[in-house]
Amino acid sequence: MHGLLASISYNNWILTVLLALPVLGALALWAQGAAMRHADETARTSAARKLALVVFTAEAVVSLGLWWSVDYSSPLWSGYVAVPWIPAWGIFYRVGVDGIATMLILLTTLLMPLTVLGSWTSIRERAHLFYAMLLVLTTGMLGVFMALDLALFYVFWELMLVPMYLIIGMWGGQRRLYASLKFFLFTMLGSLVMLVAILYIGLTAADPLGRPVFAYDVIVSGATYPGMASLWLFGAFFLAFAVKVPMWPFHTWLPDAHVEAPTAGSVVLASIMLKMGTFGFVRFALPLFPDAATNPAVRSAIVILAVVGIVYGALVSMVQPDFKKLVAYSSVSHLGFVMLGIFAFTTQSLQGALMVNINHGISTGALFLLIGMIYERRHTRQLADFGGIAKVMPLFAVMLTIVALSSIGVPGTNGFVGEFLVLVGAFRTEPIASVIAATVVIFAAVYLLWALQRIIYNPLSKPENQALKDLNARELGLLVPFIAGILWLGLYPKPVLERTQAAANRVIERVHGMGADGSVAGQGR
Amino acid sequence: MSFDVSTPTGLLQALGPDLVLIVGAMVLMLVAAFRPESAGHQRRVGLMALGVLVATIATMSWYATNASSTTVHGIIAVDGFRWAVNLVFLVGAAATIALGIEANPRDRIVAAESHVLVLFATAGMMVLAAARDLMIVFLGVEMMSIAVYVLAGINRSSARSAEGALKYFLLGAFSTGFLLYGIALIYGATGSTHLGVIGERIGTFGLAGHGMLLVGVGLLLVGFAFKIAAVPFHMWAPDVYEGAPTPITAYMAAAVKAAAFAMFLRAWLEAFSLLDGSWLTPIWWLAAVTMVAGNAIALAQRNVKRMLAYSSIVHGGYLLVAVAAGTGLGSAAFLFYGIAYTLATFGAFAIVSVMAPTGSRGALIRDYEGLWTTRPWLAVGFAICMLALLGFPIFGGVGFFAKWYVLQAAITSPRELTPLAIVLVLTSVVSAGYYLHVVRVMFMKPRPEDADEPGPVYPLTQAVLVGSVALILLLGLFPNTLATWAKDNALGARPTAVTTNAP
Amino acid sequence: MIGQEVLPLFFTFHFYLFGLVALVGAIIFVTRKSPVAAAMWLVVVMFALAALYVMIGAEFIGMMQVLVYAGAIMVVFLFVVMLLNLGHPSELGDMRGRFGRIAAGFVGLGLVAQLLALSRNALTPELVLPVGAALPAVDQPGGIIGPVAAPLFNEYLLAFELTSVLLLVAIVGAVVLAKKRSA
Amino acid sequence: MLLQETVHPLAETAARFVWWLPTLPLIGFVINGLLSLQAATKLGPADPSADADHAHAGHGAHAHDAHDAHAHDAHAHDAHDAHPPRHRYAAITSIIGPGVLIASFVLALAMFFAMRGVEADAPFVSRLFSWMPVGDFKLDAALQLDALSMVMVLVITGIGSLIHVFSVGYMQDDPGYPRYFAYLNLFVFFMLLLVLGANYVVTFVGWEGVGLCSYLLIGFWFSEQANADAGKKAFVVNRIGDFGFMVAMFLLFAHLGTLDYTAIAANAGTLEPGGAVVTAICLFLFIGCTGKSAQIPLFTWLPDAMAGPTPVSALIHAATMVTAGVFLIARSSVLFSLAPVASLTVALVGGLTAIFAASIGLKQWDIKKVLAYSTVSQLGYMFIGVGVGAYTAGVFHLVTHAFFKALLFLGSGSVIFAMHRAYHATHNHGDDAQDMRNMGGLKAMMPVTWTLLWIATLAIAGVPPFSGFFSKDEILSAAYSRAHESTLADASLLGMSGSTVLYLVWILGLASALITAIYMTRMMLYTFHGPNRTDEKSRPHLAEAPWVMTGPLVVLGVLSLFGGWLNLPEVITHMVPLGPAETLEHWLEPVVGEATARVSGGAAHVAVSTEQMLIAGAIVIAIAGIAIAKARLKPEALLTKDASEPSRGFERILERKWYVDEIYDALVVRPIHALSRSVLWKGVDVGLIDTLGANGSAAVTRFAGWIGSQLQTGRVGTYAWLLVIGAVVVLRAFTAGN
Amino acid sequence: MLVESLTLSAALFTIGVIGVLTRRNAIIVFMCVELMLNAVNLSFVALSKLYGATGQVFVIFVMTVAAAEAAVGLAIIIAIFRHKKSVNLQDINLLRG
Repeated sequence: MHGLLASISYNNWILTVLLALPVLGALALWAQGAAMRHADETARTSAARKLALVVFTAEAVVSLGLWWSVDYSSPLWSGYVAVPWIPAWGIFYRVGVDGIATMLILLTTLLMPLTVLGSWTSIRERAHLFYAMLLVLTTGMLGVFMALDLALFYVFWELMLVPMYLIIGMWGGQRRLYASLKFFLFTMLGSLVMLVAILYIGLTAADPLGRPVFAYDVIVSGATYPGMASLWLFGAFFLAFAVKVPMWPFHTWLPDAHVEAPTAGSVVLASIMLKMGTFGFVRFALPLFPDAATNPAVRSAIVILAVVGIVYGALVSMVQPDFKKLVAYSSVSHLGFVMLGIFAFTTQSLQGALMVNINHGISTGALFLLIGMIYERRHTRQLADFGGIAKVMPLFAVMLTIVALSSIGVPGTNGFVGEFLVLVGAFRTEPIASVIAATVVIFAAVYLLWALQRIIYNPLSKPENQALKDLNARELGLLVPFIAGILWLGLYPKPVLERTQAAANRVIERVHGMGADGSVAGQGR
Repeated sequence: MSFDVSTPTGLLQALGPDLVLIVGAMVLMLVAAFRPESAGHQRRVGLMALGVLVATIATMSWYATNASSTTVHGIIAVDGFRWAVNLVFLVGAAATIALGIEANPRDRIVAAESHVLVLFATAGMMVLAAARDLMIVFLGVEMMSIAVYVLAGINRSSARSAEGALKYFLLGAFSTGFLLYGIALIYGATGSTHLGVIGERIGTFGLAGHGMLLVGVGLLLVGFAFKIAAVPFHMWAPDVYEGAPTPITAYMAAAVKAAAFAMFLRAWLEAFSLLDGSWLTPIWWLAAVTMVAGNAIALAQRNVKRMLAYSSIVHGGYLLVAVAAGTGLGSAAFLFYGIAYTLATFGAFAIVSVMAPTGSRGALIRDYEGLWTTRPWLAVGFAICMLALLGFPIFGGVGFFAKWYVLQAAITSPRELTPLAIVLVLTSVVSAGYYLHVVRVMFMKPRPEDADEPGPVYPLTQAVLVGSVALILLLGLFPNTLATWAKDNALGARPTAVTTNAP
Repeated sequence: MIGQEVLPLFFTFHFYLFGLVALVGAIIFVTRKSPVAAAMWLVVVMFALAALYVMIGAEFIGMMQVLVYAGAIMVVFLFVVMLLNLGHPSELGDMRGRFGRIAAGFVGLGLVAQLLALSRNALTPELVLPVGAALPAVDQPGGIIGPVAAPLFNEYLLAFELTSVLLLVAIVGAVVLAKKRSA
Repeated sequence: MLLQETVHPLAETAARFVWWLPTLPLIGFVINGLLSLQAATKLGPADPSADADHAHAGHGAHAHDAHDAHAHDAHAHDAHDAHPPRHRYAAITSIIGPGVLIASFVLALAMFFAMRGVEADAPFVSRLFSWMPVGDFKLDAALQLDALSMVMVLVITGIGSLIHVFSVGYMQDDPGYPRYFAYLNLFVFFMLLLVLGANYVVTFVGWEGVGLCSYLLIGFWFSEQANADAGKKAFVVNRIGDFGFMVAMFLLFAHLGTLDYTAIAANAGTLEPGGAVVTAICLFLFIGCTGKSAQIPLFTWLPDAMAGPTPVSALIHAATMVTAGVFLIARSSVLFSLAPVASLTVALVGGLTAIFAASIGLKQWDIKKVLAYSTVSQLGYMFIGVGVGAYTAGVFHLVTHAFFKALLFLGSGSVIFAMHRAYHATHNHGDDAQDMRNMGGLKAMMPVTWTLLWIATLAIAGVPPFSGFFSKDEILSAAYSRAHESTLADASLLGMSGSTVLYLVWILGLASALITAIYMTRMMLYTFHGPNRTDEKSRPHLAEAPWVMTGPLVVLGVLSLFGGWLNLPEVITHMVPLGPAETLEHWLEPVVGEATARVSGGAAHVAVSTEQMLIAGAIVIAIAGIAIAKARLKPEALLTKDASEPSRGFERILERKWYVDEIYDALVVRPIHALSRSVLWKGVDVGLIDTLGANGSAAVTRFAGWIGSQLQTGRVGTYAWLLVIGAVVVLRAFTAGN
Repeated sequence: MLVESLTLSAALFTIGVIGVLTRRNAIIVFMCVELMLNAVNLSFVALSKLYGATGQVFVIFVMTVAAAEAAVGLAIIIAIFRHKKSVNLQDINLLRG
């Protein structure tokens, strides 16, 4: 495989192709939409989703080579490309990946076709725009994972906003207008402050000619900031990423956005877009400002917020009457784990955090797809409207159970691996925080099992539910990869862990400012 | 080619593009008067005015590459900044006339002189951009203002238009009093009206803390703030923008404001840069208050033109940040921003003029509900303009980089404007509230049953619209050329004088 | 303060006299209800100012003041007042109420206070031309017009030419606006 | 994929197939699971929402489906009343379900004999693959076969096989037949993983896995809310314990850098004996045990768990899963022996649980509830054993308890089965088939069951020579002797000396032995003796169960009778030559020997005379209990459930289980719910962050904008005013500096 | 004399400003603006005594501009009068908010 990929210089073009393909797909959809202007809605929808599926599948297939082609142990970037974009301002098209980014890229590319399948029949109008937005969104997300130029990163970061805004706002539920605007404003508030910080960094690192420098490597290796500046800059990045993660108390956009978004939107939002925040911390906030990040006050504040988020998210999701909202709050809890893992600064916790990232992507994505499936049948997400549907939808019940267990973190599923690594690692440096965080194993079971009970168990007393049809072949087929992922990462996460190990070590080394192999980095005592 | 602007011949030569425009305008004035008012005549004069503008642009581009001045304290500048700003005016004027040709009949404006007045106003702006003497500044401002007063009220059939014109005129004249008094006092303190001389004398004689000078500069700032509609001198703007014919509104928002900024930047950088201890605080607060209040009030607007008026006030605030930077980079940022803002403004107003002839239905944001379903292209175009005004990357195209440049100017400024930069970005979050509101009204709401079908988009309007949107997107993807252009034409980037030639 | 020169008592007396007239005239002007009366008081102020100009030594400007301002501009004002039949002081609400006037007085005081900060510093002696050099005496060649004409047609030729365009714009504008409503 | 570093003596024996032990039931799970799904599945339409519209339009048309779905709901206790045709795949399932278990059992036997054949002090570790390698954290998926896990494996597969066979009969008519066996197989898989794990994490996988299966099986008849509730409760309460388990693992890794049993055993010496760290580790582990093994304060789930099918109660909630806590402490004996305070806590909690649960058992009417509390009580005994450092005794009681409690449950299942059939035959849907007040006099109808249940009752009551006598006696004598002299006696807990605590524990043990004898006799009297209280119509239908069910009962009866021979105390073999003494003690020596020795401080036993006294006392207590019950209880006077009056006073407190559930509900569940809903969600989230923060700032901005737009009066005067004021301010700013 | 002139100029300017603030008749407001311009002219003239004729040249331009403004301004006032039959600024508030 390595030889084959090398023979087609895979690494030289793959990242650019991954970024370009969705955009081209979006343009193709646009052209198709224009050409079919006078066709009836059904035909348009059908054509649009097929084209989108083809593009996404192609993207996924092309991206698979990354699994083998990336040099995971090298400190250099794989697939590195640097082309001047706005040389007058020192902005370059600079992309490259390491193990951490690769895993998230693969998560994205593999998830997107499934997302399209998941919204196969639920998008019935303006389908061309919908899928085009989904494609553009994909470029934005992939770009964030690849960008090695701070300015470019920012562009991709913002690029995601509009498609998601439209997806929520045009195809969403009752309160979609409120939710979409809230999503947009929250995210934008954070990211614009980051924009100032990025400019400040770039201008501080200006070359002798006075041109700003936004190259990630240059800034990481060269930049030092006076104490307060470093804190302010970190704060700016923190705000942007914390909103996206979302950390408590910046999380309230999330439940609204999730509840109102159409299924595909929720899936993308939960599975990938939330990872932007945590990825941002790992890729940018920590390596750029190790001093600020390790500042005891800052660090304890973040750890406290993370733990509050973990417990708070779990407790609040326990009392949600709406299934989507429940899952949304559970995301707050899960992402709190990621933050705890990152800011505990141990190899295990960071690796665990990366695993939770991926796992949350799989489990919560699947949960939203499942919710979408019953929503399509019943047009409600209120837990009280269901009950006992395992009788009529046994396959659905099985799938929901497995996914819920993964989300709870039952050993053997992927959820356990991540949470366990985070906690076992974080315990070395933040014992109290991780013990408090560990209480969530209880609350997670409470809220998800209670939800499960109210949906698939209990008496099948509502007449509307008695006629429900079980999953069809498409739905079943699209869930199978999720189940496979859940079990694979639960039982044999080593391939992924191996691939992120070196990158994670580099982050830890950078944070601790030491050259050791990082394996014992961060031991508190 | 080098001109000695201290001699009448040299001066005449250095004013080449301006002369082409003024002479063209005069000829057109006669042409306009030659026939009775009619829609056809209006159109013909408009097309000819476009021709004059093209000729001016052509002349100017020759000058832009070849002209320079040999005079140290010439009465006018011959530098890249002048030509660059002129480009903004001329493009704005061309777009105004192009929109006007098709919008005027809808607004029942038949006076062919409207196009002539646009040319005259543009000539005033060009003078303003060149002026290095406060006397010329004053005359340039008046030439531009008087023409625009008339343009604001050109729709004789509309009470709103007349009301707008009256308000603009009375307050404009009032503010001119302040401006003039400021000039008088500056003259009193320094004994000169020439910007370069003033600057020199402030340095030589240590006038930085001189009471008369400071009062004079303060009054000058008031006059300028009025022209760019900085809060609290902005009150006229929304009313006038709403009352004026839509193309003229766009012209006011883009070109008039750019002219005022160009004048102010030159004055600030050439004459008063040593006073920054005094003027930084007022400008800082003007910028901050303008951004905050403008954005907040824009949120409360229901009328698209009023909303865009407040938006233009806000963008004045953003540009004030670049001015406050007080550097050549600030002026480069202004140039970049000027282009970006002009494109977005004309794109937006092109659609507004299609949607709503002045004073009729269709002027409210509500009237845009569900536009996506009936006129998707208009909706997409408007959305792109809104996102450009919001400063959003890729979708908002060049608007993002405009803001980027302003922030860059603010952060690199020796005056430590990072807090102001943060005010800028925080207030632009608020601006998302109203820009996105339009987007969501168009895309996320159903088209009401009784909504009027928007009129057709005629070719010139279409050209303006497509041109603006395409350029917004294109320059948003490849802003390097524009960035280089702005940097090369910044104030101080190309020296005004190449030889010493004492007056 | 620099620029003080000893003038004959005649000049000094009349300077203060016309100064007083201008000030009082202005106050009366802004308090007249009738537009016609106000306009006439404004003419008085302008005449007083013209006299002041003469006292200062700018005889030509004084003349221009009488001719252009009092003679032309104010006539146009009165003409419009008459045309629109606005001569009666009966129009209600022309003047703000007591509160408005008091507030305006305070704002005016504030403004004056700020404006008079200008007198806080002495003028720069190096910049000031010697006494008499700035404005040559009446009996010099060129008379009273020469010293003004020279810069007007040399240094400020551009400005002068621009005024012609300005007036042209004003003419076109006025014509376009004042035409009868077409539609 | 066996990666064995050094050649272990077992490497060449059947032991190398150790991974087959759990894999076999896993295969069973997969097959049964697929069968169950295949049978239930009718794939939905391609466009579900279109169909939903259709369904909305006329769901009346689907009434037939609805009836199908309801087939089971009407009645939801152990058996059911409809007689649908047997499950499509019942035959395959009947072979595969028990088949894989029996195969596992056979394999386990082979390994057992292989182990007997070699001398191996070190456990045989079979590394399957590297699971979570991160930095210095090396975690393998590895299985460990040693004496302790061998015992557990034999119990699990052996008793599991019997219960699987029993289930074939018990569940024969259930529509979820393959699903039932899938869950049961899965349970065995996880249970084997639990006991075979070579590190805490693998054990934890099994630990949580059995909890999951317990959840699924308790809620097997999920259409009844009570069952689903009980399942959920079990899982959640277990998770509270799991939290402790996890924290213990964090501590272990943070301080020892590994989670492998062998490495921990080797490095445990580096921990300070009796120190805070090891005590904390052990206490957190014990929290885990209280959850899984239903000890105070986390025992409340187990009685509710009786909502599951009775064979499940027998396998999971009596014989195997609930004893995992005991296994875990035995597994961690090295650590516990270093932490006397933790050990004392274990013992004390065990003692308290024993008497507490026993007291509740006195007044329960539901036959399964009696057994459930009895299980809790007996688990308390086991914890006394492992708590006082008598690890072998604890494990021994675990084994014998597995025999007789499985027998008791299966026997009661047999009774319930008979009752149900009778009620079903007469279409009696009103009466409770599990309430003892509705039974009585079943001896005549079900003689085999009657006999076997008496054997089990005598065993649990501690009457010699039944198995329970030996194991219970060993625990009590260990408690007594440790109180006398041991490292525990030297430690102190809550201000009491360890010695006092242990004497207290011993007395609690004796007292609960008495109560156990009483309530077990009560159960037997009410169920099998006295007059039959079933209605006239149903009575003729009462009969013994078929052979697939009685067969396993007989086997268990034999084991309950002779189970004591596994570990005969020396003091008895000296008096009566029954057979080899302390077999189990020797067998477990490599695993728990060192720890036992450390706790007892070398003084293994008290004097022989004392020991004889203790034995005599235990026998007296057991017999006294039976006698008291026989004397005091009058089955003839008992009224049926419907005719009974509510009990009063203390009896009522016992019947309502000391109101523990209600107290937990009021103190924990409701406050957390209220906090989450009212304070966190509605208060902080909706109120504070959203209303005040996000929407609030938006509203303030909007309001400011509205004020601003109101200033825009449209009148030039206003504008001029503002302009002038602005000018004055700007001028002020310019002149202020000078 | 210079000081007196400048002070008088400031006073007249302020009276003009007060007039703009207090009057509501558009024509009178406009006349007040003219008064302000006149006040500025006084400053220019007074200063020209120090610096030479530039100040006086400026005054000439101011007069020209004033004339131009008067022409346009009065035309605008006539235009609004046609619509409103009034030049009271209080009544002219179609555009607001």
